[in-house]
Amino acid sequence: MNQDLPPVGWSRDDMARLAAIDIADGSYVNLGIGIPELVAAHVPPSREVVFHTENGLIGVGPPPPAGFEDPELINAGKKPVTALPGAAYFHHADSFAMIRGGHLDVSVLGAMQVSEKGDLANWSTGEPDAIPAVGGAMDLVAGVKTVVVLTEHTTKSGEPKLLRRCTFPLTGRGVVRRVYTNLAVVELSPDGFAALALAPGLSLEEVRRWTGAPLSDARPEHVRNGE
Amino acid sequence: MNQDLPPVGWSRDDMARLAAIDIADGSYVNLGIGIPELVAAHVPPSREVVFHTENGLIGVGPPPPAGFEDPELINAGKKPVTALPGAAYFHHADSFAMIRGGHLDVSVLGAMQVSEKGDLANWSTGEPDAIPAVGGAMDLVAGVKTVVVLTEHTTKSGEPKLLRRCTFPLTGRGVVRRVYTNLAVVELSPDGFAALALAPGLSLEEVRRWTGAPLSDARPEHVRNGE
Amino acid sequence: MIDKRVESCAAAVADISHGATVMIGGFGEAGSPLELIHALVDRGARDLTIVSNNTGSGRVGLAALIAPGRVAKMICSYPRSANSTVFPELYRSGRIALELVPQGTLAERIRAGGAGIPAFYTPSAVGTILADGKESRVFDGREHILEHAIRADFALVRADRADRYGNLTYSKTARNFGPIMCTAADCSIVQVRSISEPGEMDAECVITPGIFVQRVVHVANPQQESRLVREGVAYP
Amino acid sequence: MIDKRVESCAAAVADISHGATVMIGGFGEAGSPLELIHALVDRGARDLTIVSNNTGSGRVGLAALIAPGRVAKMICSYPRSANSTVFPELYRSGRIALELVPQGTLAERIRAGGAGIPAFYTPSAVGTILADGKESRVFDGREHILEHAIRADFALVRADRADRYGNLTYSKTARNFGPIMCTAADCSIVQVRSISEPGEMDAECVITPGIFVQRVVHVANPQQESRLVREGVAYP
Repeated sequence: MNQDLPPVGWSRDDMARLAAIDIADGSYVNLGIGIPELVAAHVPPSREVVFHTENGLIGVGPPPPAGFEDPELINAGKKPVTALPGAAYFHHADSFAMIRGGHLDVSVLGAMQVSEKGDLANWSTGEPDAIPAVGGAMDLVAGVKTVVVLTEHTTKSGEPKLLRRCTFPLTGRGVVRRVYTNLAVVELSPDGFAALALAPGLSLEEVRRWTGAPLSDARPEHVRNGE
Repeated sequence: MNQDLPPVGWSRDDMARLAAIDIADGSYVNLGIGIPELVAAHVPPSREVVFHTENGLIGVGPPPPAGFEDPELINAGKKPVTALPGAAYFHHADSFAMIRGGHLDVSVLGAMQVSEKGDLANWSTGEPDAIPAVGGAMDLVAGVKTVVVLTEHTTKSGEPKLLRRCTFPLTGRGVVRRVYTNLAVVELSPDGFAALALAPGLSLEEVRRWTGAPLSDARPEHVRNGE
Repeated sequence: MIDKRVESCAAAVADISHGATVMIGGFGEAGSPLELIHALVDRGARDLTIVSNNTGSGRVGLAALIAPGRVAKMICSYPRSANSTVFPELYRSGRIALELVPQGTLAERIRAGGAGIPAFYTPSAVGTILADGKESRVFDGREHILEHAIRADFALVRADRADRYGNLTYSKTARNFGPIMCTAADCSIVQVRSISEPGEMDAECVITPGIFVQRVVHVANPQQESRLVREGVAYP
Repeated sequence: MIDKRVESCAAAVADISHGATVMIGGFGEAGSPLELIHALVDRGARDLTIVSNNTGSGRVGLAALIAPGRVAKMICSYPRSANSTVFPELYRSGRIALELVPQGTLAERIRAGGAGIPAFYTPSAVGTILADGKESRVFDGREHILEHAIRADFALVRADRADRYGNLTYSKTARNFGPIMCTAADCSIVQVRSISEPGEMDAECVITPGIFVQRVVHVANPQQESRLVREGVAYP
């Protein structure tokens, strides 16, 4: 086992579950492409959360059973979905009126980098031969009331994604409220990153080792003491 | 008979018929409140013209028979109308996107005054105790491809409505293309008002007498000679 | 479970307070939420700013709200219409302020308010007194003026059907300002003729998705404003 | 009689010439007017500016238009997607220009183009490199950037049903950019699966009123882009 790689920590489903638990009953939520898509499956059954996809549907349901895919019923990741009772279709200008106009409660996005000021970089490495592709991310971070990030704590090679400053081109400045990683749940406080919870078996020191900026301790007292 | 009042000339239906004849087959047309509403009934049967009302309907049909009025199916003048096969309803922002975006071919409006530069005044006398009410007129003149006016040539007391300069507050500057009055059909040429046709029995001199600006003669040669 | 239904018009408007900005749907009587407006009259809130295309007629609906001096300011395009006497009286005696806005600019400002667009340029009203004092700018050789978004604390709207999510359909030209006003208010309150089960409304035909609606009130048999005016009814 | 039906895709695109700006609907394959795009490939017009959310996939549809170098410039939000290799190749070798626009700004710029709004302010992209060189202005304490309308000579759109007036309905999320693109082009060309008689479409549920549409082509059995890509088909 490679000593220079970060611990495994939570699974992607664990991360999605933690994010889902923080979404209030009755919320309108947009899920980004990738790990964020897992959140829908983890909403507690006692709550009703309505999912929006920017390509023109609110009331997104689970994926259809195999063989029942409709190429004209897809989500922003271009994967087949279903529409729940109470759903509505609309065109792109109306869809982004919802987003930009502040009507959505939560946007769950993936990230390449997050800075301690809440800056988000999730669309381009800025490398000269990269094909830049932004999609709706800049609109989501500019318009949705609460923006949270669901991402591995580091890159595959162990580079931290939580940094003092993003080195990749930004998606938005000071927009991220909370980050759910495989190692920790991290809040963006006025003083920077603050750990709200750690994956089982991990110490704050261990998580700090894989974090590219100071990480304060915002865990409840009893959890801290029990460490 | 009062010598100081202008001749009667064309009837309102005559005026509406003249305006209707100039509307090309397949046009999309908005009719203002008042005399312009008469135009719909005079479209030649060989042509199909689609009428728009800014309160959210395209494909406006004739008034319903008595007893079949629907208070939720009205035109901009708040009179009951019908919807023809092929009609569509939409909200106010979409309706004015049609208007402002240049999608309508013809706007037929009433007027208080028209200047020889094509300025239109049709919403306020500017008197201190007048209740100003503008409606959609300023949007129509700013957005519709061709704006024509249907109005009596003078006020009831004989004051000319076609003037060198409007004295009432403007609806728009340089917007009117053609004016259909009870005395004449008048085009707005680069040199000002030009008569295209006169009501039966009237001479150009007579019409000029009731016009508050120079009126040139743009009638076809054979009509002029036959005068 | 999401359920935006509220048991009465009174309950729906119970937190509209003095000084609130309230959008009220309707073009004339078509789409005017008469029962919600009357509940607001009963509620007694003062110093209101009302955004609505007209100013009501007779002594019911919006006119009944204006009559007792509850409205400090009207933002509208057409405050003068048949049987409209309440607003003109107050306006002439200086007891109500008026911001007159061309109808298309009014609609676009409301739409902008709901869409997170703080300001936009429009050719409407250029060269008129309604452009006086406004910033102007030439695009593509043509003058335009800068107009700002309008938002409100509340919107009172009448639609035709709703479900518990607040999805709405409208009836014919009663749609008018309803859909855009629902998007531009912090709290949009809608009265509807009938309530559907979720899924009964065709998702392709929903005009206002429920995300834009906060409260729904079932008013099965709304009164017809023109009839009340004809009968000389005054509210309350 | 108004009848906007045209007998074939080829006839519908016959006047799209070199240098034209063309909007192409669709979000991925959903709503992409494959048959119209292929007719445009056949037509041979060069130096096109294409406005479309994506850049196509495989060697069919939009990718088949880009591959032979017909497109001088793409205005889009997401030129990189699964099976998208044609655009990246040309872009890396400097043979195609790219104007990258956030998706919501792209939609709003198109909507503005259709609505006669030359420019508007938006908070999207503030503080990012996509705001570089753009005018900015503070409204209500928050920075916004000025964005300009986009218009096109032609729009190619896929809808579900049409009547001879050009009234349209769409299918599910294939609606996406179609309705706004129809409003923003001088000539909007729409392929549909079926044609209705006037009045068969519910006037309450028409999504694009015919006034925004100039030509309608009946393509009863459109090909499915993802299937062609899977099968390795290259057009022509």
